[in-house]
Amino acid sequence: MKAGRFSKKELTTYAIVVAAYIICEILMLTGIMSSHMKGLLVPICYYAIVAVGLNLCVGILGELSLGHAGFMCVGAYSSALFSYVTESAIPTAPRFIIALVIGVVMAALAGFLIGIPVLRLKGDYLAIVTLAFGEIIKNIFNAIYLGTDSTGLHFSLKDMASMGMEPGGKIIINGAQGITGTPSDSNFTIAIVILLVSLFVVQNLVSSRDGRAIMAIRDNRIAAESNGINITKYKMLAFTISAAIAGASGVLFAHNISSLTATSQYFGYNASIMFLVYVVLGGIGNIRGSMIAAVILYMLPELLRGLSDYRMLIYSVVLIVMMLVNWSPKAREFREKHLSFLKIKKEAK
Amino acid sequence: MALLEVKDLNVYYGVIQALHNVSFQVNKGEVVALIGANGAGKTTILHTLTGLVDSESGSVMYNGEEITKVPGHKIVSKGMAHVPEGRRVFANMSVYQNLKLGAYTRQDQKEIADTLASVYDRFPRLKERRNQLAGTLSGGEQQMLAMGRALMSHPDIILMDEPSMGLSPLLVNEIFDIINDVHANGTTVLLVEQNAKKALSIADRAYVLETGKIVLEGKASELLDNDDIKKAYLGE
Amino acid sequence: GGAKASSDTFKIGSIGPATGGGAAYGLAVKNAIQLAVDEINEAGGISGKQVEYKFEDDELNAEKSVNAYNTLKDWGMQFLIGSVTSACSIAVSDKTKQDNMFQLTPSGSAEDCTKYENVFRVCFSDPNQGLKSADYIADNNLGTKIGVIYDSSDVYSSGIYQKFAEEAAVKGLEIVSAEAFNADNKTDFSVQIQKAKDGGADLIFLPIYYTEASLILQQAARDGYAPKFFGCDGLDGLTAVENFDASLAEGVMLLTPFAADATDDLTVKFVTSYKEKFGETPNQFAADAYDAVYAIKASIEKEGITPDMKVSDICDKMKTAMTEIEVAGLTGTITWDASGEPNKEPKGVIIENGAYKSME
Amino acid sequence: MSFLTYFINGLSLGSIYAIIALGYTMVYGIAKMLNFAHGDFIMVGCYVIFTIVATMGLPPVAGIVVAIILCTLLGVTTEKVAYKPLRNAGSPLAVLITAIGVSYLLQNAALLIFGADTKAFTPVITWQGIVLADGALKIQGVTIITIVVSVLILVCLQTFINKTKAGQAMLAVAEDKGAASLMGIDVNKTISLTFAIGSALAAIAGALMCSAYPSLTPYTGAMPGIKAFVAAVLGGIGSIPGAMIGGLILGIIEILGKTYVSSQLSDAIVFGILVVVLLVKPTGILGKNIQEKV
Amino acid sequence: MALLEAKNLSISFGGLRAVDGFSIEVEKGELYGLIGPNGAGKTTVFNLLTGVYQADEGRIILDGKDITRLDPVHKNQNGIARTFQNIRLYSHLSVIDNVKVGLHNHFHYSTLAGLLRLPSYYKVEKEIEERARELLSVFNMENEADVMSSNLPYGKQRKLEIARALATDPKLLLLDEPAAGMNPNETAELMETIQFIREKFGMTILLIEHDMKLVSGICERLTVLNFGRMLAMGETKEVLKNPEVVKAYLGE
Ligand SMILES: Nc1ncnc2c1ncn2[C@@H]1O[C@H](COP(=O)(O)OP(=O)(O)OP(=O)(O)O)[C@@H](O)[C@H]1O
Ligand SMILES: Nc1ncnc2c1ncn2[C@@H]1O[C@H](COP(=O)(O)OP(=O)(O)OP(=O)(O)O)[C@@H](O)[C@H]1O
Ligand SMILES: [Mg+2]
Ligand SMILES: [Mg+2]
Repeated sequence: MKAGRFSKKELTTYAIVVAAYIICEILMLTGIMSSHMKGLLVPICYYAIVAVGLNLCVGILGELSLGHAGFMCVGAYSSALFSYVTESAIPTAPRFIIALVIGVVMAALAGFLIGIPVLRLKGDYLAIVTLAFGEIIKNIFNAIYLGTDSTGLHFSLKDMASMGMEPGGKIIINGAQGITGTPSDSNFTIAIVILLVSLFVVQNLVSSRDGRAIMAIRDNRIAAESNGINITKYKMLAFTISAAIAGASGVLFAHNISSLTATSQYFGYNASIMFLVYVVLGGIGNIRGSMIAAVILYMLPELLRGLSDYRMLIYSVVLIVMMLVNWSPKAREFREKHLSFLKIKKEAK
Repeated sequence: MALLEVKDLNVYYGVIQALHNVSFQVNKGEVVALIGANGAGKTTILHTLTGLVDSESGSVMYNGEEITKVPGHKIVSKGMAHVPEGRRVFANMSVYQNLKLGAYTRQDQKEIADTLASVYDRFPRLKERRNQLAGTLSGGEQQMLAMGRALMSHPDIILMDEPSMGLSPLLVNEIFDIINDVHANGTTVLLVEQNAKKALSIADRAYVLETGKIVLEGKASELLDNDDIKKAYLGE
Repeated sequence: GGAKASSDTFKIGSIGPATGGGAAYGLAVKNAIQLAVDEINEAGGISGKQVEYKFEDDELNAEKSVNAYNTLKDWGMQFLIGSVTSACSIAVSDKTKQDNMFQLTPSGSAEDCTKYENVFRVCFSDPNQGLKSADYIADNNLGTKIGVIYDSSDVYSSGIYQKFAEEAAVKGLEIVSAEAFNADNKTDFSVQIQKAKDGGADLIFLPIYYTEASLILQQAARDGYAPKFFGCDGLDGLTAVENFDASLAEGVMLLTPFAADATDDLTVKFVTSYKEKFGETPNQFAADAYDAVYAIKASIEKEGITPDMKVSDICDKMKTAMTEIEVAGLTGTITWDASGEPNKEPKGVIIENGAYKSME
Repeated sequence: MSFLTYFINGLSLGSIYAIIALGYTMVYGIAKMLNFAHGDFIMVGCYVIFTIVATMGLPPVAGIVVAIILCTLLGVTTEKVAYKPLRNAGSPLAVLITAIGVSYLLQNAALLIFGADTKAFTPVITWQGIVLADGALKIQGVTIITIVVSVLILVCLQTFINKTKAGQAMLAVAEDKGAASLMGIDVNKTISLTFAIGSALAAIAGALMCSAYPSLTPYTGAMPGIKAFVAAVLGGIGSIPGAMIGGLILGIIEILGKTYVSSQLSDAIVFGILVVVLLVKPTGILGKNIQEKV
Repeated sequence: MALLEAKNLSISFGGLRAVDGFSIEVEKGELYGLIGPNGAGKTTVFNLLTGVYQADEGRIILDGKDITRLDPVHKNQNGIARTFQNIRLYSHLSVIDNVKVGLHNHFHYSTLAGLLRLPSYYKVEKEIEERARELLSVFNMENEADVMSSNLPYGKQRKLEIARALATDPKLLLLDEPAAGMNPNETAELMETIQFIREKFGMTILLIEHDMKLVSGICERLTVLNFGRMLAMGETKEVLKNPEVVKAYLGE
């Protein structure tokens, strides 16, 4: 495709990602990059991805979701299940691609099904119901027992004993212990590609006819109706795509660490709220911003490791200060008045 | 003596300067009109006076007292009431609650009750709808409520931002009668209006604002005859 | 890779939750290792070499645990004591396996924790505890109708419960109620208690940690329900909860390799200096971690490992050494088999007059 | 009979949610912000009481009074420093995120000060409660007192908001800060007052919560905070009686769900029912469905 | 046959009968005025016609088709567009994007084409852009195309709302107080624009307005509402002379 067919803003976003990728690869090749940093690359990508996806929901569609970790969970479990079961049967590359498709589709499906009831609600009522669904998803995955033996598949939502498996059967999902031993198929390159695709999808959506309709609904639902925009259809579209992207992030997640458990840290409302922090700090509706905020906020506690005991305390203070600096009207005014030269330089680049 | 004296007021929204060295005054007992096109800065002036917007520089003297940096809520208790643009009634509260809030700075229950009665007298529709949520009132009804609410504070000076907007011709006349009436009762009025003709016809003096600057001032009757004004603001 | 520049000190790293919901466990490990390392260094180090120690927080999060591991690797770690919790330990073991880094988890009890040959553990495995508990209850006729309250969101708790349920069936114990709670829902236990009561349970099995157990005891007492309570090593620490009404814990039995009130010299010395230094009573996490350090020390001495060796070489030597040593630690006299499992005897203790008493 | 027992257990849990939700709703309904740190204010209150009662050996009343004072100060200060600058930030989410920051801050500060170890709280309420039906049914003292206190707070708040000038000022500020200031209402003071009341209620809720569930860690407040949010929304945003009813219902559903369906899936059940309720009544149980005038 | 035919529309809010037995017939190409005191129910009539509220009773027929029960989306798709008394722009979208939203149902490409930027995306987007600029030029707003709509001065916001409504290519255009907040000059200019639209697009327009200069200047026929009921209807000149109308609405 011709470069001229993308707006400058879009191109800048892709360029930032690609540049970051190249720099990281060079640092890795030359051995400058520490193991610590290397280990952070994939997580950074999948949090950036989920932030981009959530921004579609919060910033573009204008609906506060506190349940996106649930979609990530669906993507993670469905793909991990597939990869785990087929590990020896299918070679890595096609296996991962199929797993990715499964994760994305399942998360999209979850988004679609949940969207139907959820999107009828407004504001905080909607937020709480997304939170509820997120918790339901997490809780259910936590209670799933799945195994195979010679008599076939066994399933229970209570405990292992009630599955009634023969001794020596293979347990696939073991309740709270989740899935252990998913192949570590994700790597930095794949993660970057998925990030780019997510950005591509969201940015293209935003500047398309559908994207305008979605933003119109966000800005003024009543006016959008009077303009003949099918509210439900576009809300569902945005919500489903947003969930699908969260699912993609979940796929990377599941294939990055081998033990997948549906604990609150990953898939509870805490995690959803953390994603929201990325989105808001990066600027609601600012796709590139949420990506960058995800990177910074994920790295921050890691970079603060040297402070040991005070690490999380400092982190919380920094978070508050960043919010104040980024969002308070006074600080904004100050920036506009006194630091405008910075902006001009940045744009010109 | 000038009840209100504004000197060299400069106001910014972010980097955009909305007011440039605006100076004017309102004497006790006067009706002063501020006219100007859309976006000229009329609302901004009123907002600065009652502290909804901060000024960058300049001074506002009220009753001989500097109020430039006084926070908004204290200005009201000094006797300045403001009927804001867009009415801004408390939508989820009843008409009655809205009116009671208008008297927030006053203590004497008896006096408040009297004022309430007189507001109901002036706007029988409000009395009829006193238990309706303000948000469901029609545009005109809301305008009456906003006006009544301002009167509840029993102000010395009342700032009105396009009080006739969206009102029926009958009500427009009524509103101007009320302004006259309020004025006759000793309240000073600073009036912002698109309906320049009506405004000038009841005002003593007027200022003309263009893109944040005062470009003309004078007796209202003279401005009514001014050809430029006629062409630009009276549609003649 | 992972082989950093050779050094003149032994570098021990540890990982566990120091913030967030699991902080109590992680910090106990962190402190106990510090104590052991300080002791060793004061006494002249291991084979004459000093020991350096660094702890990293993982927030009870497997992903952060891996990050913590990488940080320690950059620092030059040669021995890993961690991670403290099972899921984290499993995630990290994938990396230690790749790097062939010696890993000894003090308290990662899930079966999968030691699936690689470079990983050993100090604590009992969950199935082991579940099995031993059921056996102990049945063999000593402690109860016949059993109620279970477990944390279904916790790997440790559900792991023990699973095996316990299996073994109970074998031993003819009747489980009359098996009710779960989870990480987001662990203050109110009225239903779980009431169900056990309704089922006529004469013993409640608590394969959980002491924080929740203290609430369960308190709520059962309030309901006027007094079955026997039986738990595993997670219950250790119960009587040390600050301000806890110890009378509630009277008669609680637990199967634990460590008891802070034990009167042997080693325990007394450990508990006193731990309290002195950190102001708290150490729990079994601390004890496991302390033993882990001495296990490493013993192995180093056994195989003559030196700090200038490559990480991978150290690991290979450690793998053999671990199966050869015997450590007389806080949690008993321990030997290891090649699968990484410790051999030690759990003690059955009962809380009497606010102190542990061995049950025999 | 056993249903009754479970129901009463639900009521006990619900009463705790209710009392927390009352304080939560205060800030939520008036300052129009989700104070995600509210639960952590509760935690702070609990530690204060713990320190005073268990460590210093003073009577519980002293602990509660000091906790109320300190929580009030904390709430007002937090609002001034962390929330106020973002009041006009253009999105309510900005303050929400800062509140999350404050929540982390309080948790981690508590972790550093008090350590991670669980502390057993000394119940402030020692009354055992009443026994019915020859001992088959027992209602805990703390449950009865919590419900009584909740109702009392509910009545006081309702009266305060609807009958006093300061209360009406709060409502006005909730709707339109600019217009409120034009009425002569000191917006800053009103919001401070809202936070003061909300935080004082957090201290009271903390005392009762920890009496019912006497275990205290730096993370004690996190879950109740979220539950209070759920209760407040379930009851209808901004409705004070709604918050109370929402809390009670949430508790009852939780217990009955655990009892009759599955304790493994208790969250899924509670939240599932929440979803159903909100689908039937999209503005909560007592929420007003205010149609936007077009 | 009349383009719009409403028969006996009524709606109540609680105890208040806001519109009571409202009927109207608007011919194709007509410029029809709806006036009445504040709170008479004019805006509510618009809300009924556009489906924001569903009438308790009565029927709405547009171009021979019964559209009474349709929701706002489908009423629009059947040819009714409107502006709002309290301006409702897409405040975070640019001026031109506001108009493009109006064009939504008239220029299609699939979601996939949009996501993947297939050739049809570029082709149709170009057409949309052209058409939107054309519409803006009717209102002399080409130069503000990229301004954020909330930053427009009030008068232009009203114009933009009209442009956006026009973009949906309606048969019937409803304007709710288009001149509110404008000074006489701006009003005069607006009158010209409305006339122009009617001629250029052959539009049928029903408008609510309190500015009698505008009403008498451009409306051919009027209906007067009072307390939800019809007080008078007929030729503009006649109606404005009607003593009841003078008494209830105009004054003097
Ligand atoms: N909050 C704001 N942020 C940025 N710019 C603003 C803001 N409010 C007003 N402006 C700009 O300041 C200028 C003056 O606006 P103001 O509302 O005072 O005009 P006005 O004379 O009252 O106009 P109108 O007749 O439309 O009410 C306008 O250009 C307007 O766009
Ligand atoms: N959603 C609603 N709930 C309750 N009452 C309503 C609602 N919508 C309108 N009303 C009432 O119906 C009546 C008619 O309102 P409407 O807005 O149609 O008046 P209008 O003729 O447009 O007046 P104006 O010229 O002032 O805009 C008013 O008394 C108003 O209070
Ligand atoms: Mg104005
Ligand atoms: Mg109207």
